[in-house]
Amino acid sequence: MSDVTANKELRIVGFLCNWCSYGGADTAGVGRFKQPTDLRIIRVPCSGRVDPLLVAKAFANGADGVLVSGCHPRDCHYSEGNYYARRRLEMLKRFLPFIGIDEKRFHYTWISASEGQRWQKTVTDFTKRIHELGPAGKAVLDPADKAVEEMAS
Amino acid sequence: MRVGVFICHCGNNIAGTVDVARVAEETRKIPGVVYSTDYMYTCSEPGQDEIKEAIRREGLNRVVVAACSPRMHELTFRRTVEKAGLNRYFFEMANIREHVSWVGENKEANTNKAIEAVRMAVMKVMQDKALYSSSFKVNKRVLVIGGGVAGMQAALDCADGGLETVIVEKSPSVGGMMARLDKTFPTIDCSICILGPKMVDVAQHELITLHAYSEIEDIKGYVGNFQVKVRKKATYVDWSKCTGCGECMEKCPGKNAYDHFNFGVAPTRAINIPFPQAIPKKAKIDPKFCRQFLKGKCGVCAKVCPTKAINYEMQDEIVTEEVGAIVVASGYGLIDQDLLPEYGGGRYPDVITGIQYERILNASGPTSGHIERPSDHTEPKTIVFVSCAGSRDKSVGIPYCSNFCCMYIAKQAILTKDHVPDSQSYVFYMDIRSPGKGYDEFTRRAQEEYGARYVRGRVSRIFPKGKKMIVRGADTLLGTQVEIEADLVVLATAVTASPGAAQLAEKLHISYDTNGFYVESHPKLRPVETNTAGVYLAGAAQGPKDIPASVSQGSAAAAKALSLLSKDMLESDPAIARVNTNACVGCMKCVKTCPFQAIKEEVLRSGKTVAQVIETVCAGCGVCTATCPCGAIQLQHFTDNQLLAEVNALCQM
Amino acid sequence: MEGTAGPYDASVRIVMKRLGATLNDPPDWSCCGSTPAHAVDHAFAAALAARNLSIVEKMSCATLTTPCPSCLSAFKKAQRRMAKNKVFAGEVNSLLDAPYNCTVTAKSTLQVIYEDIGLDEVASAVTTEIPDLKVAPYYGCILNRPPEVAGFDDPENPVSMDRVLEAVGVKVVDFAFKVECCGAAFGVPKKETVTYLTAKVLEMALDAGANCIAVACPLCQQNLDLRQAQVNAATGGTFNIPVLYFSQIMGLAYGYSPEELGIDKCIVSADSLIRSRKPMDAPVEGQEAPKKKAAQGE
Amino acid sequence: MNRERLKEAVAEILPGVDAVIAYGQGFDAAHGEPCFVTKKEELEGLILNPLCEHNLASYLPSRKNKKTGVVVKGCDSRTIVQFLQEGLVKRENLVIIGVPCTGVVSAKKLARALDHQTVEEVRFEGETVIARTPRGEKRIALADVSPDKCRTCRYPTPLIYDVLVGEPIESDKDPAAVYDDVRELMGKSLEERKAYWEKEIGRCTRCYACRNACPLCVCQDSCIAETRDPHWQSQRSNLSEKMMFHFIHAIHLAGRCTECGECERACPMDIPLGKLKKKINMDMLDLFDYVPGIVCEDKPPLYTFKVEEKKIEEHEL
Repeated sequence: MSDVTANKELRIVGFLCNWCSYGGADTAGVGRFKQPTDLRIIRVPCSGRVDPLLVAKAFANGADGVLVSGCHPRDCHYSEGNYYARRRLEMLKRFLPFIGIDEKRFHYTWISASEGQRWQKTVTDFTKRIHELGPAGKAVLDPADKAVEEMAS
Repeated sequence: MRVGVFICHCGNNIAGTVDVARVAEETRKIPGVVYSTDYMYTCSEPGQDEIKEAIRREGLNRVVVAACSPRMHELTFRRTVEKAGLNRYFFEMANIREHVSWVGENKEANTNKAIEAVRMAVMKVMQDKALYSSSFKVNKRVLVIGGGVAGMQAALDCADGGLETVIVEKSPSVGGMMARLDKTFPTIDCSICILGPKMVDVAQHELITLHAYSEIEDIKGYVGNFQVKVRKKATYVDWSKCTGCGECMEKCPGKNAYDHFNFGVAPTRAINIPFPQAIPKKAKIDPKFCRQFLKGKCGVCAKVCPTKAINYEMQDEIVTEEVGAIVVASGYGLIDQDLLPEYGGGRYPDVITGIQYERILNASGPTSGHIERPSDHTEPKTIVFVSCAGSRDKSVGIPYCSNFCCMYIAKQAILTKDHVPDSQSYVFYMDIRSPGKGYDEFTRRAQEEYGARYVRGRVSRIFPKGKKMIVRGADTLLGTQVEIEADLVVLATAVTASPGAAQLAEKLHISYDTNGFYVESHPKLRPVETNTAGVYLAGAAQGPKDIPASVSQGSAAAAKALSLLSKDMLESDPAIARVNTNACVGCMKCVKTCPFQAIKEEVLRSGKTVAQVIETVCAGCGVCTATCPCGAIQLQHFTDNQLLAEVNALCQM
Repeated sequence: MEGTAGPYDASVRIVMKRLGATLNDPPDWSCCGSTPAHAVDHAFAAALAARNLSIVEKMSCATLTTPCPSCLSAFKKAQRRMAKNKVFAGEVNSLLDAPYNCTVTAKSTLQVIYEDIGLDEVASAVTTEIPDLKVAPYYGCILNRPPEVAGFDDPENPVSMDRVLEAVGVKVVDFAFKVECCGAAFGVPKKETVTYLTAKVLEMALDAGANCIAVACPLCQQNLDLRQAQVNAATGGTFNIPVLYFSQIMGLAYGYSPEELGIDKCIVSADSLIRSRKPMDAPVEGQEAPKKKAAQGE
Repeated sequence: MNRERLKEAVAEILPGVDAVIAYGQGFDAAHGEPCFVTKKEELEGLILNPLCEHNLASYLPSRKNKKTGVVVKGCDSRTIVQFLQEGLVKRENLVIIGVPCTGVVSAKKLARALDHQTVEEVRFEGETVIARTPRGEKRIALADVSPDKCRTCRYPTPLIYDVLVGEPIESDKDPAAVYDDVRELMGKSLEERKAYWEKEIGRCTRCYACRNACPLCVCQDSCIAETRDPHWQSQRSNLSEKMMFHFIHAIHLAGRCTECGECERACPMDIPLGKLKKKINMDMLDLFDYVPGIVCEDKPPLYTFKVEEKKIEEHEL
C-alpha cells in the first residue's frame, strides 16, 4: 500500500450479496456516482451467507469498519436469507460494544440492484463515520506476540 | 500454484483513472503469481486468446482477470479458461471498473484500491477448488402466467415449438386488456378482430392447457423442475357442462352486478359471460351479487340452464402443474380515480377513464358503440381528454410515464370524430410521446385531419356546472388559463403494476422495483430474463408497454423458454452446499434454516447421523454455511476458507 | 378576532362551550405573523407564531386551536419547520424569551370539532332545525392546504364542514368550489381579480342550489359577504346570498339567537332563511333526528 | 436434599436404563464428581449435597440413543429443555430425576475461602458450610462460596423431570437482577470494557476446558477453533486469537446458552466467561422475548425469523 493512501485511507470491508447490493454497487459505477475509495467489497451470494464470525474476523484482523448489505426484506433472491441475516447481524451489532468494539464501526443495511444512489450515499456516509471514529487500533500485544515479532525482526 | 493475472484497460474506462501497468507490476510481487500483464480489451477475442495462450505458455493453473463486474463477464472468462483446459472455477474476477475506476476520482487511490482488489482475487483463486456440474432432467413444459396478448403470444410460440404449455389466467377469459380495446393505434384496426383468432388458437391448440379464472397458489422447485399449485376459483358453473348459450344471463334477476370486463361502465348480471368472444365462453356466478348467495333463495339460473351446469356448492380446487420454465405475463393495472380528487375523484359520472371510454366506443360494449354520457345517455359534443392523469406526478406517487396514453388518446380523438362528426375533442398534454413506427404521423392526423385541439398544459380542476363539466387548465403555450365546457371528460389514468404483483413476485422469487414492476436481469442485454433461472418476463408486468412491444416480448420470452427446454438435461450449478461428513456432528441446525428444505438427515453405515444436501434442490444461498457451528457444511466456491482468504488479504494483522 | 371577525369569535366560543370544550386564551398572545411576515423573513415569521405556541406550552395545554386558517397555517408552518430543522429551531428560539419545544400542536377549530369532539357529540346538542337553509360549505384556500402542512381532511375535496353541518341537521349541497380561491388577498392591489374570482364562487354556490354559504375563515367571510355589492356592480350580477360562519349555523341549531351569534352583523342579511327555524318537537326525536343524519354523514 | 430418597429413586429406575448419571464424592472432601451408576452396589457411592456442582446433563447428547437416567438440579434441567428444542436428545430415552436445589458450593470459591488448605471434612448445617482443614474447622455461609449463577437462580426446581426428589421450591430471587452484572459492565465506557476483556481474556491459555465442559458446544472435536478446514484461526496464543476463540464460543451459543455456569466452573484461569453469553441472552430476551431452556416447544431465535421483526429497526447512518 502506498504511503500516501496508507495514511489517508482506513480499512473498511463490505460484504455484499450478489443479487441486490453488489448489483447496486455496479449500478452506482455505471452511473459514475463518485465514492470514497476506502471500502473494499467481498461478494457473497446472499447476506444470509455472512457468518457473524466473518465480521468478527475482519475486526480481529484490524478492520476499522465493516459493512454488510443485502436485498431488502421480502426481496431476497433466496426468499429468506436476509431474514436470518437480519437476526444474526442485529445480535452481532449489540454484542460488539460489549467486548469493546464500537458498534458504529459495524453497519448492516438493504440495498437493491436499482439503488445506485443509495449505495453511493451509504458508502459515503459510512466512510465519513469511520473517519470520524478514526483507526480502530489493534489489540495490545501480549508477550506471546512480542516474542514472535522480535523473532521476525 | 501458478496464478496468472490479466489487468484490463477497458479502453479508457479503467486505464483512464487506474495506473494499470502499476497494478500489473505490483501484482507480480504477490507470492503464487507467476504471470501478470495488462491488456487493452481483455474480453475481446484477441484478449481471450491472450489468456489461453498464457495458460499454455506459462503453465498457469489459476487465472485472475481484473476488469469489469463479474455480473458482466464472469461467464465469458470461465468459458475461456475452460477452453484452455482449466476447471472453470479456477478463475476469479476483480471488479476494478464499476467498483473502482468509475467511482473514484483520485488516480493513486484508485490504483491502490485496484491492487488490493486483485490481491484479494488472487488469494481467493488460490483457495478455489475444481467443481464439476452434474446434469439433471428437465420437464419440457412451460407455464405462462397471464392470458393477455403477451401471455398468449408466448404460449402459442412455445406450443408451436412443440412444448406443452399451461396458461393460468385470473379472469374468466383470456384476452386481457387488449380484448377490451375498441380499435388499435396507429392502424385503427379492430382490436378484438385481430386478437380473437389468437384467442381461438389458444383454445384449440392441442398442446395448450388453459386454466381460466385461476390463480397461482404456490411455486416450488427450480429451473427445469418447478411444481406449481394452481387455485381454480369456484365459478359455481360446471364448465364441462356449460355450453355458453347465455340463457342463464338472460333470465338472471341479479341485474346490477359490477361488470369487471367493462370497468363498471354499465352493470351486468350476477351470472354472466364476460363478453361475446370470451375464451372459454362459459358463465360464472359473482356471489357478491347473486340472490342465491345473498338471500339464500332464487335458483333461476339453475332452473333455466339446459345442461344443468349450475352448482351453488362448488368449491375452489387446487391443481398441481409440473413445468420446466415459467413466463410471467401478468399485465398491468390502472389507478383509481379517487387518487385524483381535483378531477372529481370519481364523484362525477361524466368524468371517465380511458379504458371505460374504450368500452363505450366498442360495438360490443354496453352502449353498442354509441357514444353517450353515463349520466344522461345523451351524445356528447365536446369531449376533453386529460393525459398524464396521475402519470409523471410524484404527488400521486407515480414518477414514470405510462407509455401508451398519448397514442390511445389520439386514437380515441379520431374515433370520437368518426362516431360524432359534429363533435370537438380537446387534449390536454404535457408532452406528446409518440416514438414508434407511424406513431407521430398518427398524432398529427388526429390534430390536422380530425381537428382535435391539443392544449399544452395540465388540468388543475374539473367541476360540474349545470349539465356540463368545466375543465380548467393552463395553456402554457398561450400562457393563459383556459376553461372548457365539456360534455364528457376522459382521463388517461396512470398505468400501475397489476394488483397482487408483489405477492406473485415473492412466490416466484423474482424482484420488483419500487413501482411494483418486475425487474429484468439486465436492462439492456437481458430484458426478458429474471435473476431466477427459468423465469422469464413478458408484457406490461415488466413496465408499461403497448401491444407491439408486449407481443414481441412475449415471443422473446417464448424463445428463451424454447432454447432452455431444447436440452433434455440441464447442467446444475456446482456452487452449492456440500457436507464434510467427518466434521458434521449431526446437530441439524442447517436443516432448520435452509430456505429450500434442501438438506436432509442421513445415517451413515458407521451409524453416524449427518446432514446431506439434495443437490438439485439446493439454490446455493449459503445460509446453512453461516449456521453450521463446526464448518462442516460448506457452500462451494464461497467456503469459509475462501471468504477468510479474502478477509485476510484485506486486513493483514 | 375581537375586531372584524367578532361574530366568528363569539359563535365559536358559544358552540365550543355548548360542546363542553374549555377554551383558555393564551395570556399576552401576539400576532401570528400571518401573510406579511414570511414575506420579510422566515425566522422572524416563525418566531411570531412560535411565541404563541410556547406560551401555550407553558399553559400545559395539548393543543392550540384557532378558528382562523391563516393563523393556523402560520402556526403549523412554524411548528413543522422547527420540528424538522433543529438549526432553524435554534435560530427561531434565539429570538424568543421562552423557547418553543414543539410539544403543543395547532389545530383549526373545525378539526377539533370534527376529530376530537366528534359528530355524535355535535349531533346530540341540536335543539333547533332550520328547514329552509341550503348550505354550500366553502373551506377556502389554506384551511387544509398544502396537505403536508395542514395534515387534515382532503386538500381538494374536504368534507369535514359538510359532515359537521349535516350533523346539526342542515341541508348541505354538493359544492365544487369548496377550496377555490376567492381572491380576497388581492382586495387592495387588483380589485377586478377579486370581483371576478368572488363572482365565480358565489355563482357556483347558487348553481349548486345553495341559498347560503358557510365559511371557516374571517377573510373569506368578509370578502364573500362584503364584496357582493362590488361584484354586482362589476359584473352586473344580482348576488344576494348570505355568508355565515359554520359556527354560527351550529349555534342556531343549538338554539342560540342570531344576535348572540352576531349573525345580525352580516352585510347580506340571513333573516329570510333563519326565520324558518323552529325547535325540535319532542326532545327525544330532537336527539334522534340529527343523530341519524350524522350517521349518514359518515 | 435427601440422599436416601435419591437412592430409592435411582434404584427404582436403574433396571429400565443403561446407566444413571448421578453425583459421587470427588477426590477430596471438598469436591463432588459425576458418577455413572449401572449396578445396585454402586448406590452407596451416591452423594446429594451442595457439592453437586456439575451439570450432569452435559453427557446426554453423546448418549442420544442410549436409555439414560440423569439427576438434575433446576439449572441443569434447562439444559435438557434446550437439548429437546434442538433435537439433540430423545425424550423417550431419558429418565429425569429432578432435585430441587437451594444452592451449591463452588469448589473454587471454597478452596479460596479455605486459603487452599487440604480439606479433611465438609459438613453442611442449613445455610452453613463447615469445613475442617489442618488449621481447624471453619464455618462459612453457603452464599459466600456459591457460584454466581446461584445468586440469581430463578429455577431452583427442575422445569422437566419424571421423578422429583424433595418438595418444589419457589425462587426468591429478583428476575430483574439476573443481568445486573452485564448492565454494570455496559455502564462503563467502551475503552473500559475493551480493557476489561483484554485483561480477563488475556489470561486465557486456550486450554478449551470451557468449551469441553459446555453442554451446548455440539461440535466438540470438530471445533473450528482448531480445524484447518475451515481455518478460522491459528494456534498462536496471542490476544486477538484468544478473543476470536471466545467470540466463536459466544456466537455459537447465541440464543442457546442456559447459563449453567459450566464454562466458568471449568476455567482454570477464573475468566468470567458466562458474562459473554449472558449479554447475548439479554439481547435475545429484548429482541425476541426468548429465554433459552424454558419451553421445549420454543425454537432458538437464530434458527427462525419473522417477516416483520417488531424489535429490529433499520439502522441509520
